[in-house]
Amino acid sequence: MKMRLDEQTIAMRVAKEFQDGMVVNLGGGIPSLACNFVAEGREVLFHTENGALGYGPTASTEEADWNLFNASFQPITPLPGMSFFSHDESFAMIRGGHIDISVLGALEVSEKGDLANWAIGNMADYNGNVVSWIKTGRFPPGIGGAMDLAVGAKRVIVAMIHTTKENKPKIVKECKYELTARRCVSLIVTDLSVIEVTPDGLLLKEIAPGFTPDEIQAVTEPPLIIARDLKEIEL
Amino acid sequence: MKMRLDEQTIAMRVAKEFQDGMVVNLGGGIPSLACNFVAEGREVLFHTENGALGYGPTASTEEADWNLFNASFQPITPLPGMSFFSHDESFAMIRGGHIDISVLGALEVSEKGDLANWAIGNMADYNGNVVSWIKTGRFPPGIGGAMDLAVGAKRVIVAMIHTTKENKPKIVKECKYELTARRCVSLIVTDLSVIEVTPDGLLLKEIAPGFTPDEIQAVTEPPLIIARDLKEIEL
Amino acid sequence: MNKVVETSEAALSDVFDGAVILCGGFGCVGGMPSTLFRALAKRPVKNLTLVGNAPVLGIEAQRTAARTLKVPEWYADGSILLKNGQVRKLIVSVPAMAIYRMQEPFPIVKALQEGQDIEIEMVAQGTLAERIRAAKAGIPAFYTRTGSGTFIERGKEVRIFDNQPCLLEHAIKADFAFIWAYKADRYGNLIYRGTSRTFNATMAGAATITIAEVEEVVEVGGLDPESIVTPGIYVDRVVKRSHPI
Amino acid sequence: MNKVVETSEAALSDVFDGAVILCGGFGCVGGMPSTLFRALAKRPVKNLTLVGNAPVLGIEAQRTAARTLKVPEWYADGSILLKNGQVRKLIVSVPAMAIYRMQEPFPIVKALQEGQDIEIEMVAQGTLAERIRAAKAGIPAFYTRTGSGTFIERGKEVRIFDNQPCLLEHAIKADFAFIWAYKADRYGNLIYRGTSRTFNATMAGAATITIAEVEEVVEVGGLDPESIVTPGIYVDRVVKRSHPI
Repeated sequence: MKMRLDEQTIAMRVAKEFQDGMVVNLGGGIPSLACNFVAEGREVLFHTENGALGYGPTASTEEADWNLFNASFQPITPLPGMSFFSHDESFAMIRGGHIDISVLGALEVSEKGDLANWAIGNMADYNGNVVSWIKTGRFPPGIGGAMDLAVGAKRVIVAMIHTTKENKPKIVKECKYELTARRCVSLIVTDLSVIEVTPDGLLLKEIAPGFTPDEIQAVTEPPLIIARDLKEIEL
Repeated sequence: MKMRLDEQTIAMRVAKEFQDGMVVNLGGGIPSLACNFVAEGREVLFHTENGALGYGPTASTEEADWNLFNASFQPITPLPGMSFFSHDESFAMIRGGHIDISVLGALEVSEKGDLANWAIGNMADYNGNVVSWIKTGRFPPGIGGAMDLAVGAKRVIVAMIHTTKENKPKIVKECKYELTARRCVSLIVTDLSVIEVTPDGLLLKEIAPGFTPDEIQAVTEPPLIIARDLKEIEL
Repeated sequence: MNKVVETSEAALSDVFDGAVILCGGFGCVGGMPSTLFRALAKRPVKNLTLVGNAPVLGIEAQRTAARTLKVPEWYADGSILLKNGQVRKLIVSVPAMAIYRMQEPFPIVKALQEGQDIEIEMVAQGTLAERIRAAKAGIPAFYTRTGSGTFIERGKEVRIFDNQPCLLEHAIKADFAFIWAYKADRYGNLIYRGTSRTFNATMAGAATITIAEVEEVVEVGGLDPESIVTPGIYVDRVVKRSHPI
Repeated sequence: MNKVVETSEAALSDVFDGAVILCGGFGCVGGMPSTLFRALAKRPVKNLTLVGNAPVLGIEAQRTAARTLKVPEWYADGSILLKNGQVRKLIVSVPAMAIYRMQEPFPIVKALQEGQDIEIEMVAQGTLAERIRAAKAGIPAFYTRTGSGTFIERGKEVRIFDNQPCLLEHAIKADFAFIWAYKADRYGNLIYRGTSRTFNATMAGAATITIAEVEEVVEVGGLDPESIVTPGIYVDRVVKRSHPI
């Protein structure tokens, strides 16, 4: 039976990458769900750009406190061993290579690992003028912490739905949207597959239940290399 | 009766410059004594490079604590409202222009306000090689925080004995010793005089009891401008 | 020495036309110096430059983000200055958010569509924090890999360090910093609370005048010297918030 | 996750010939990671580069400075590595002090006079702190006015910002940081004490491996999250000091 992973399951697969003692920063959307799926027996420290390390699962409405939020504007819970710091310190951690894994959402990922995840469009469409773009009100762009995370984290994992709502590939030969950073993505986890970005190209390593490599290739622009030990996505 | 100021009295005169609410950094030697002479009713926050703001007078041997020292290796006392911080933060304060007054010792001050206070000699004497200099064991140089203080503080006051032990001028046309920074000194307080560094030259403003301007000029290399309201040093 | 000012109006009476203002907080309710923004909106100053992560999202975005959590009535951010036509330029990481579907357009979109002439400089969040810290620390400029190979690079000096292209970024010089803190003493020493520390601690001392809106003023000595996050040297004025969070 | 290592020997078993070591503390007794220096002096590694404010003054200088205050018997700094001939280079602000008259020459003077070939890079204290912080923060280089117009300028790029000549200064890349802290938990979170915080907090996280010598190890949760000075992200190993200060 064919089964695409839902958002929670994508987050669950991503969380398998988190080893004991790692520091992990989670972007908004699907990535933010991964804080709820740390494997038992592992201590993973979650970092958020607005200045906290070691927070717990998302807070319920009752627990929510305006002084305890993550960078995706979600209330979080405290954990023992947590610490708070300023924004410049938080990005010293990011830019300085102290984050083991950054999990980011993506609008496009190229076969070289280029990432586009902060603007649905290209400045060229607006004569390079960001004010003209924002004035249209169409998906006004906002950079946030993504550019720093993409260049600073030791490993960048993209978690996303494999295709656009129109079933167009988001894994492409060249990104058309504004870039976040070049050659930064190591691993792509989607509802259909787990793909590693290698110097030789994109390596299809895991595949959603019931799908064939040809079906994944059909919704992926660059050619996929099929891993010898290709397997069903493991959770 | 002629009376040179002693070190304590020089420090007392310097401390008259400290206004309520100011942040003041004191260098080693005579400057460090000024923390004991803050005028009544004024709250002055003393800053030390090794990471404290708002410390009190020098500690007695009984009070001394290895975790409470100033940058001149002297034990200090705590005061309410004090804070501790890292060395990089401490120099963000210095370099960033947050120190109102830096009081520094000097080996030479030029008529333009150039300061030499960290090396008794010149690299040229050692072919520009600091290792050769240190190897001699003769006054091995050490920079410390002086260069940052000299460029970063809003106002630099030099507190020193007017001449060398050989009665040679330390206020000179051009510094011969290694420079700390150029055109940084605003005020010079010595055992003989208070001199302001102005765009027109050195302005003799106050004079030790019983001395004449000619006597001060005789031990000062650049020509002194005599202030119209020249007066005896006030404490 | 007493940095405590009685009213927010008095705290920002010298804000002038064309002033560059660092806007504390992150963009959500916690840590936003709402009282200061409200007070400035009542003053006839214009041509302001607002610098911050996301200082003009507005209260609607908060309600959307917060879902069932209640957004305080008194909440305000820099968007009230935008609505008044007091803003000439934004230096921000996030001017608006594409992800939220709201009833009304974001305040910056609305202001532009209404014909306001507003310049927008988009800055990566970490570079923004570092440019502000650089101003505080007396560093005129620095290099960073962030933004290399993206539109951020345009017009900037690119230089290779360790085989990686880096951009030259400059300190942001500001006239005022509006920040929030949890507790202060009259020396201006500050402590924060949780993730509301964020840009507030970064901006303290990064402008000519730093004004802190605080929940509580304590006696000198009431803050642990080991735990003071912002030493008073960085703070010029303290004003007690009228509405506790 | 447990960063606590049983012995200082185990904590620095991978220090290698030619390693660059950030040396915590300021140069006086408080905050000096003495146990780590003692342990490294027993290992046959050489050609080390020591980076710090004044890491090789030696115990005699402490006794002279401290006057009647007692210098602990177990005190040691980087000068014990210097005496062993393990040091190839110093990057320091203060290699020795001209102001003290001591019985013996300072350790660096002695080492050079005995014929050791040691390179010395003199750095202004604030520039040293900022170059170390830059390494931690992923900033490859920055500009500063400090040192302009002095011998520090030699061989450096000079560039004008706001009409002031500034020098280009580079991050210091280091393999190990030896630091002292007051308390730690097994995540590596640290707090300090008084002026012993100094370069220790600056160096934490600025080298590939940061090793903290601490007075006390507490349970996770035993440190106030608002008061942790060095979050555990910057610390790789924690070892309990055998001698309390």
